[in-house]
Amino acid sequence: MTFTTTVETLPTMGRYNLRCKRENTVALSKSLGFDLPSSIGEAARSGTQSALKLGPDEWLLTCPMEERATIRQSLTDVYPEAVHSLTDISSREISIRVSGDQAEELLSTSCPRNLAKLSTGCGVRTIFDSVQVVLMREGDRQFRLDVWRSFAPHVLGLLAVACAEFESGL
Amino acid sequence: MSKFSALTLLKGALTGYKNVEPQWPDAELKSEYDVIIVGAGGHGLGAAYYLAKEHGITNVAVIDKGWLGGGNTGRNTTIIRSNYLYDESARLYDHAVDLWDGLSQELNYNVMFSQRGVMMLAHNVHDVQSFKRHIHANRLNGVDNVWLTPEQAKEKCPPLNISPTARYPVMGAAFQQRAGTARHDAVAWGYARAAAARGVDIIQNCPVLSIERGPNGAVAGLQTPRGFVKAKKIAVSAAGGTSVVMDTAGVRLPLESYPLQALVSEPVKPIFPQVVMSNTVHAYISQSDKGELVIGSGTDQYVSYSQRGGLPLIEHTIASICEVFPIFRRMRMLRKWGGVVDVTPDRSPILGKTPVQGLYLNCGWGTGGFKATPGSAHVFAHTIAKDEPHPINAPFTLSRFETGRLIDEAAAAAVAH
Amino acid sequence: MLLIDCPYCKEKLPELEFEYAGQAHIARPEHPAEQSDAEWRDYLFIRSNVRGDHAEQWRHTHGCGRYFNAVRNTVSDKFIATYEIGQPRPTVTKEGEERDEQLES
Amino acid sequence: MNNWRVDGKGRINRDKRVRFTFDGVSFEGFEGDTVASALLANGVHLMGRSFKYHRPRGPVTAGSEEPNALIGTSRGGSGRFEPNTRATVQEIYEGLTTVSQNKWPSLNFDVGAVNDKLHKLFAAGFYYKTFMWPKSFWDKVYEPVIRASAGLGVSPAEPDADTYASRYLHTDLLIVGAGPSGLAAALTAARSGVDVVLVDEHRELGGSLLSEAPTAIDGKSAESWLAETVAELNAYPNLRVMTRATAIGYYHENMVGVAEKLTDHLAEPPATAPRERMWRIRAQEVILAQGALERPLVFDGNDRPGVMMASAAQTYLNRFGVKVGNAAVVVTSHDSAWYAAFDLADAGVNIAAIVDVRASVSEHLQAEARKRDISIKLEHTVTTVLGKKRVSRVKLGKVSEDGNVSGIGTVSCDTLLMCGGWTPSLHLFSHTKGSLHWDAENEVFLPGEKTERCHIAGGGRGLWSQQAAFDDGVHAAQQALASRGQSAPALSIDVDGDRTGSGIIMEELPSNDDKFARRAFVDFQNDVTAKDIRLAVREGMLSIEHVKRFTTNGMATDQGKMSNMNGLKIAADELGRPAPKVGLTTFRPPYTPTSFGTFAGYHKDALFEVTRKTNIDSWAEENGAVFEPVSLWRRARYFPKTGEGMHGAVARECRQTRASVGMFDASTLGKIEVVGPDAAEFLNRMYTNPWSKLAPGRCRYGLLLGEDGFIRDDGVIGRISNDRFHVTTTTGGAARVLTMMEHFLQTEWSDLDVWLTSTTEQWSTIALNGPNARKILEPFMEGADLSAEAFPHMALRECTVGGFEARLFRVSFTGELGFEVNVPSEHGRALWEILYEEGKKHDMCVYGTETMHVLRAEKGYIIVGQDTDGTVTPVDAGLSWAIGKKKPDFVGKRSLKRPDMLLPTRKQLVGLLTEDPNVVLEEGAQIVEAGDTAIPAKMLGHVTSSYWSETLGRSIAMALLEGGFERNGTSIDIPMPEKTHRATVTGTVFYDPDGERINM
Ligand SMILES: Cc1cc2nc3c(=O)[nH]c(=O)nc-3n(C[C@H](O)[C@H](O)[C@H](O)COP(=O)(O)OP(=O)(O)OC[C@H]3O[C@@H](n4cnc5c(N)ncnc54)[C@H](O)[C@@H]3O)c2cc1C
Ligand SMILES: NC(=O)c1ccc[n+]([C@@H]2O[C@H](COP(=O)([O-])OP(=O)(O)OC[C@H]3O[C@@H](n4cnc5c(N)ncnc54)[C@H](O)[C@@H]3O)[C@@H](O)[C@H]2O)c1
Ligand SMILES: Cc1cc2nc3c(=O)[nH]c(=O)nc-3n(C[C@H](O)[C@H](O)[C@H](O)COP(=O)(O)O)c2cc1C
Ligand SMILES: [Zn+2]
Repeated sequence: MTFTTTVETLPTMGRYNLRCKRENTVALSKSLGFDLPSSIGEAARSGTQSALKLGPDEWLLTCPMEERATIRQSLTDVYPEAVHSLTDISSREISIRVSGDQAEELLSTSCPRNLAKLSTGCGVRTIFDSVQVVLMREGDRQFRLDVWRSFAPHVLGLLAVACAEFESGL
Repeated sequence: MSKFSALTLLKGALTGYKNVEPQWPDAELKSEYDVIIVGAGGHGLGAAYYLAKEHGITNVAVIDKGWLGGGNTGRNTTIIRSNYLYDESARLYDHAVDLWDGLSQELNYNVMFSQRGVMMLAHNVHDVQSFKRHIHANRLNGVDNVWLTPEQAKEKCPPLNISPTARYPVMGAAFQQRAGTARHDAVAWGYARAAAARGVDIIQNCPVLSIERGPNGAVAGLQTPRGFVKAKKIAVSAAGGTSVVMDTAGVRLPLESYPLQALVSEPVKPIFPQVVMSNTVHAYISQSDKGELVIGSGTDQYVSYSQRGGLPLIEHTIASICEVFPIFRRMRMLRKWGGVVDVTPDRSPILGKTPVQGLYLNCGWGTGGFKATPGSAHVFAHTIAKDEPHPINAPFTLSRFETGRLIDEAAAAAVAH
Repeated sequence: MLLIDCPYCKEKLPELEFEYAGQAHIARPEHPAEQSDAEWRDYLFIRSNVRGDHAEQWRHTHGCGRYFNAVRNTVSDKFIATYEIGQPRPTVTKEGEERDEQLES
Repeated sequence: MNNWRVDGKGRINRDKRVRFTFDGVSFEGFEGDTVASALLANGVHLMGRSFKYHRPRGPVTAGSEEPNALIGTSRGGSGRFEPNTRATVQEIYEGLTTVSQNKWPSLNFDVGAVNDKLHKLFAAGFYYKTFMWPKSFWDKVYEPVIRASAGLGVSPAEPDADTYASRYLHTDLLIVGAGPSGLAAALTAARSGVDVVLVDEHRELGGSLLSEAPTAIDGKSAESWLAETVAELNAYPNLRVMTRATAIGYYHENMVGVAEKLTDHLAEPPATAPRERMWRIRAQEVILAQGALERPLVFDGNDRPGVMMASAAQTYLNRFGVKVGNAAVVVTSHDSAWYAAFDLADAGVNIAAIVDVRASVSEHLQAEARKRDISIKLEHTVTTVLGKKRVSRVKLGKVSEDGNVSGIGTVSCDTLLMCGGWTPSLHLFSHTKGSLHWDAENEVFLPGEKTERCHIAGGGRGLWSQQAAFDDGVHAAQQALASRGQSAPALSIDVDGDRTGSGIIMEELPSNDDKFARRAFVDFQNDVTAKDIRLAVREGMLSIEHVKRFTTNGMATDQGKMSNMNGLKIAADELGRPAPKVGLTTFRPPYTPTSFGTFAGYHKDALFEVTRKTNIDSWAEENGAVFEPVSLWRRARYFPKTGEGMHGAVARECRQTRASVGMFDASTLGKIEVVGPDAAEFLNRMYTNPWSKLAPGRCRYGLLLGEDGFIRDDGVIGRISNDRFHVTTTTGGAARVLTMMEHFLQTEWSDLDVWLTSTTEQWSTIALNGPNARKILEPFMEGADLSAEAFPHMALRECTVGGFEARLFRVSFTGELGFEVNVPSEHGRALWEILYEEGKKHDMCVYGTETMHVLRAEKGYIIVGQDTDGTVTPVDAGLSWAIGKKKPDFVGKRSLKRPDMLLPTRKQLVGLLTEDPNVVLEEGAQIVEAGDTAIPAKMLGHVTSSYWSETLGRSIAMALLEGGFERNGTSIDIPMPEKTHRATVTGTVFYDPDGERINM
C-alpha cells in the first residue's frame, strides 16, 4: 500500500476549559445554546461550536477565535445561578491533524489506547508517547490531536519518524 | 568446616572432589533459640554471623520462607558505595565499605568485592550543585568522592557519551573510587557458611507465620508451619515481607513495598570498568565479572509483592542507558527480573529496637541496602546482643517518624542506590 | 502493563494513562491541630502494605483526570474493583490469594 | 556448489546465490539459508568456542535455542556490528560479514583452550573458594584475568547506525507460533471472523511442518497444504501474520511483547526502515502454540562439533537441503530421532547405527530401520565421543539391566545425532506466573493453573503428532472464542502418514566411567557439566535455584532452553528427590535475547525525551543564547556578546538591569487558574498565607508546604476577580503542584466549588525589571496608567499590551521595579520583539536564568529546590511572615509542631559574606565552626547559592546553617580542598534592604 497519510498543524482555534457540577449543566447548556454531552468521550456540536466531554465535570469547548467572546459572555451571565469555571486555553494547545488511510495505525505507534474503539465524532484525553493529548476522531480516517504547545514538537517529531517508517514499506 | 584455598581446591580436583562437604548443613528446627532471625538475606545471615563471632551467641536460627539469599540479596544490581550526604548515613555505609574490604578473607569466601569505582553523572545545574554538596560533605566525613569534568569522566569510562548536544549532556560526575560491586550470591553463601560453622541453624523453606508475644508483651516465639518455636529475642530482617511479619507482632510500619526490576545483557568482553549511575536519566549500569551488563533503575509505580513489574519501565530504562551509552543499542537483553523492596518515607532504613521487648527490626533499605550488608549486619548484631543500638545505627530509629527527625537522603538529593 | 477500569470513564484502559496515588481511605484528620504526634505520624506515614487485597488510590491522569479508589491484589497485581472516591470499600470475595513464587514445596 | 547440499530438498531459493564471509573467508549459500545452514552446506561445523573451557563448538540446534554457534555479524559500515548472534537464526544476505567469538588468535587454534586442560580445577563455584590470597592480588591480578576471560563476543564500539520502532496493537486473539497447532487455530479463528494476529519467529509459517518429512494433509502433500493455508490466511482481512516476530514476554492483562526483525535479512534495506520493531499486543485471548524443544542427552563429549540434535539435522535437511554429515550415529531415548534417522538415510546419509537406551522400541520403527539397513542397538549407550573439532568416532556400550555398561567398541562417523525427548515450551506461560504441573508418565511439566486468558495448544501441552497438534489448535481456538461468547465451526485437518512417538527421560546416559571424570555437558555455552551439578548438590546447594546460581546452569544466552530439564533431572538424582519436588527455576522475559534498541524504540537523541521550548526560545537561539536544561524545559541561561564568557555576560546583564532595565523570558513558570466561589477558601487550605482578604487586582507571594511541613513550592498568586485566581508555580514544580492540589480537592475537599486548570502554556510571560521598566511598557499600554499610584507593587490588571490581550502583573524577582506581562503564548515572541525594539532606546539587556539567579540572591529571595531541599520549613527559610497566623489549618501546619521542627538547632537560611570579597564560594560547599579542622568534621550546613554580585562588587552567598539565625554576625569556616575560607553570617538581603527600588 502506498503511504498517503498526512500530518498537518492547524491554525489557532478558540478553546475553553469548562468545568461545573452536574446540576448546573442544564443552565450552562441553555446559555450555550446546545446540550453539553453527558458521557465522557462524547461531543456535541452546534454550528461552529462544539463541546467534548473529557471528564465527569469537564468539557472542552471549541469555536472560531472570534466567537470566544460570545461564549464567554453568555456563560458569565449565567454564573450567579450556575457557578462554573471557564478558562481560555486557546493558546495552550496546538492542533495536529492526521488524515489518510493509515491514520489510525500511524497513531498506534505511540498511543496505547485501542483506537478502533474511538468512534467518529468522539474524543478522549489520552497519552501519546509520554505526552498528554486530547485525541478526537474526526472521521473514519481522520484524527485531531490537541497537544500542549511545548510538547507539540515531540509529537510531530515522532509522527515524522513514523511516517518515514511507513513510507519504507516495512 | 574445611578451609577453602587454592590448595584444597587442587586437592579436590585431583581426588575427584571426594571430600566435598555441604557449605551449610540443612539444619533441623529446634524448639527454642536465644535469637531467631527472620529472613536469610545478606542482612539476616550476616547478623547471625556477627552474633556468633563477636558476641558469642550461637544458639541462633535464621529462618527463611524460601531459599537463602533468594530475596533482594539474590536479585540486586550489587552497587556498593558510601558517598551519602548525611553524617548518619555516611557513617553507616562507610562502616559497611570498611567491612566489605577484607570480607572475603574474613569469611574465607570470595565475595568478589571489586572497588571499580562508582561514577554518578550530573546532567544539569541542579545535579552539579547537589553532587558537589555530597562531595564536600563526604570529604569532611572522610569518605572519598571527587568531582570529574566530563572529559575526566570519559577518560575513565570511554564508552560514555559526553556530547554537549545530547538531550541530557554530561556536565560532570561524582566519583567514588572505593565504591564498586560484589557477587551478590556469594555474600549470602559466605555468611551462611561462616555462620553455620559457628553453630547457627539455617532453616530454609519455612515461612514465619506470626510473631507471638508473652503476657508481659515481650516476644515469646514464633509460629511456623513446622510448629511453634520459642525465642528470647527475635530479629526481623525480612525485606519484602517486613510489614506482614511485623503486623503479627502488632507493630505497624511506615513502609511500602514496591517492585524493583533489573536486567542483564548477553555477556561480552570487558568494555568499561566502573559502575555508572545517572539519576536524571533514570538508569545505572555496570559490567559483571561474567561479562553481562547489569542494569537497573527506579521502582515501578504501584505497591506489589509480585516480583514481576511491567514493560514500560524496562523500555524507559534501556532507552536511558542507550542515551548515555549509544554503543549499547545493539546489545541484547538476556533476562529481566524483579524484587520487592520496602521503602520508608525518608528512604533511610529502620535499624534498631522496636516498642516490643525483645523484638528488633532491620528494614526499609528500599532500593539500596545490598551495599550496607556487612555494616548493617554488624551493628544489628550489636543491637540484638546488647539490647541497645550501636552508635552507628542509633539515629535510624522507628521513632523518628513521630518526632520528624528524618534522615532524608532522597529529599536532599533524589539519588538512589 | 496493567489495564485499569476507570469508574468515571467506564472503560478498561492502559496503565500508562494512570498514576498510582497510594493507599486509599486514609482520611485527613478533621482537626490536625488536635492530633498527637503519634496520631499525626500514623496519618502521614503508617501504611497497611498488605500482601493480598489492597485498597488504593489511582488517578486517571491522562484521561478524565479523576482520582478513584481500587482494590487490587498485591500478589497477583489483579484489580478486583474500582470505585469512586467517597464510596466505601466494597466487600469482595477473595479470588484466592496467589501462590507465593518463592515458596518451594 | 559442494557436496553437502541435497538435491530436491529444502525451501531455500536455489535460483538466488548469496555470498557472505565467516572469519574473513567468503562462502556461498542460497537465499533462505541461515549462516549455520550455509556454513554446514560448506562442510563447516566449527563455529564457536565455549565460555569457560574454550572448547570447539558447532551448532547443536537449528533455531533460536542455539547455545553454541554464536557469532558476530555486520553488514559493514560503522555502527552495525552485533555480537552473540545465533548463526542458526541469522539469515544470510549478500555482503553479510560474520566472525567467530571467544577465541585467540583464531577459531581453529585458540590459546584459551588450555582452560580445558585445567578443567578439574575449574569446577563449579571455584572462584568463590580461591583468588583470596594475597588480598592485594584481587584488584590487580585475579579480577582482571577473570574478567578478560569471561564474556563471549565483543561489545559494539560505535553508536548504532540503525533506528527502531514500536507499535501498539489490539486484537481479539493472538496466536504465538505457526506450527500445525498455531495454523489450525488461526484458520479456525480467522474463518469465524474475529481479529487474529499470528506471530512466528521464523521467516516462514509452518513450524515443525517445515522440518519434518512430508506427511499428507487433507490429501495433499504437506508442502502444498502449507502453501494453500498460508495463502488462505494471508487473504483474511481480519488476520495479521507476522513472521520474524518473536513473542518475547507475556505481561499483565494479556499484553504480549513481540519483537519483529525487519531488515537484518535484507542486503539493501529501504533507507528509512527501522531495523526492528517492538509490538505491544493486547489481546482478548492468547493461544500459545510454541511447540516443544528437543532435549539433548548428557554423555561424555556430547559437545563436540558434529554432535547435534536429531531434529536439527532433520531441519537442516528438509528445510535447507543440507546434510550435516555423511555418516551418522543416532543416540536417543525417544522415537522421534528414529524418524530423523530415516529422513537422513533417505537423503543418502549413511546411518551407522541407531543407539537407543530403551529396551524396547516399536516393531514399526525397527522394521523401518531394517528396511534402510540401519543397525539397531537397543539398550545401548554412547559412552564417549572421539574427535576434537569434529566427531570422528563414538564409543558404544551395552547397558545391562543393573545399569552396568560394557563397551562394545567404537563406530566411525562424522555426525552424532541425539535426542533425549521433548520439553514443552512454556516460557511465555511461565511469565504469567501460571503454574506448571508434573506429568509423571511422560516426565514433563505441563501447563497448570492460569492467571491470564490464555490457552496452550500442541507441543506445549505435550502432544506429539501433527494430527494431535492440528486438532488441539482447533480446540484452543474454539475455547478462546467460547470464552468471548463466540463459537467457531469445527475444522478437521486430516493427516496421513503421521508420526507419533514416545520416549523416556534420562538424567545422564549410562556409563561406567567415573561420573566426576566425564565431560558430559548440560549447559553447553556456560560449560556446565553433570559433574558440576552433582558437586553443587553435595556442597549443600539443595535448592534448584542455588544449583543454578552456583553452577550457572541455565544462565547462558539460551536461558536454559537446552539445559534446564537435564539440570533438574541430574540435581533430582543427586538429591534423591523426585523432579517435581526439586522444581524448575523461573522463566523470565525475554523469550530470546532482544536488542536494547528494540526496547528503546523511537526514544533516541532528540526524541529520547520531550524538550519543551517557549515561544520566545527561537528568538533566544537566533540571538546566541546559551541554554540549560531545567526539568523538561530548555531555558536561556545567558546571552553572551562576542568574546564574553558566562561570567562576563552575567555581570553585564546584572549591571544593565539594575542600571536601566532587563528583559527575561519567564514563560516556563507554572500557571494554574483557580476558579469558583470557593477559590479563596481552597487557597487558604493549600497555601500557608491568607487569601480571603486579598482584593481583586492584587497579588501576593504564596508558600506551599507538603503535609510533612516542608516547603514544596512558591509563587505569586494574583486575584483576577472574586472567584478567579492566577496562581504561579516554579518551573519544575508546575505539574507537581497541580497534582497535589487536585489530590486534596478531589479526595478531601470535594465539598468546595472550585476548579483548577493548567494555564502554563496559555501564556507567554515576559518579565521587565529595572528602573526603566515602566518606560519600555508604557508606549504599548494604550493609555493605561502604569504609575506607582495607579498600579502599585503587587497589583495586576487585565489589559492589552501592544494590541495583545494581556494579564499584567507588577511584581519583581530582582528587587527592581518590575512587571510581568502575560500574553497568549503564540504572541510571546511578537511582543518580545516589540519590547526589544523599544528597549534599544533605554540600554535594555535581555538576560537569562543565571542573571535572574544572581539578582534574586542579592535580594535574598529563595529558589525552592536550591535554597531549600525538602527538609526546610518556612521558619527555617526565614519565611515565617508568610504563614497566616490566624488560619486554623493549612496543608503541613500540624507537622510544624512536631518536636524536631521546634529545635533551635535546625538549619536556617542565612547570608554569608566571605572575608575575601573576591572569593565566590562553591555551591554545595560545607560549613564548619571557625577554626575547626577535624576530620570527620562537625558540619553545620552548606552553601545553597553563591555568586559574584556585580552590583555589590563582591561575592555573596546563602547557606543553610545550624542555628543560623542565632549566629548572625559570627564567623564560620568553609573548608575547601585547596584552602579554608572564612565568612561572616549575615541576613539574606544584600541589596536595597529597605526595598525602595521596588516601589519606584
Ligand atoms: C532489582 C534490585 C536492584 C537493587 N540494586 C541494589 C544496588 O545496586 N545496591 C544496593 O545497595 N542495593 C540494591 N538493592 C536493594 C538490596 O537488594 C536490598 O536492600 C538488600 O539486598 C536487602 O537485603 P536483606 O538481607 O535485608 O533482604 P533480602 O535479601 O530480601 O532477605 C529477606 C529475606 O526475608 C525472607 N522473608 C520474608 N518474609 C518472610 C517470612 N514471613 N518468613 C521467613 N522469611 C521471610 C525472604 O524470603 C528473604 O530471603 C536492589 C534491590 C533490587 C530488588
Ligand atoms: N517427531 C516427534 O516425535 C515430535 C516431537 C515433538 C513435536 N513434534 C511435532 O511438533 C508439532 C507440534 O506442533 P506445534 O504447532 O505445537 O509446534 P511447532 O513446533 O510446530 O510450532 C511452534 C512454532 O512456534 C514458534 N515459536 C515458539 N516460540 C515462539 C515465540 N516466543 N515467538 C514466536 N514464535 C515462537 C516456533 O518457532 C515454531 O515455529 C507437531 O507437528 C509434532 O509432530 C514431533
Ligand atoms: C548481578 C546479577 C547478575 C545476573 N546475571 C545473570 C546472567 O548472566 N544470566 C542469567 O540468566 N541471569 C542472571 N541474573 C538473574 C538471575 O538469573 C535471576 O533472574 C535473579 O537472581 C532473580 O531471580 P528469579 O528470576 O529466579 O526470580 C543475574 C542477577 C544478578 C543480580
Ligand atoms: Zn477516567
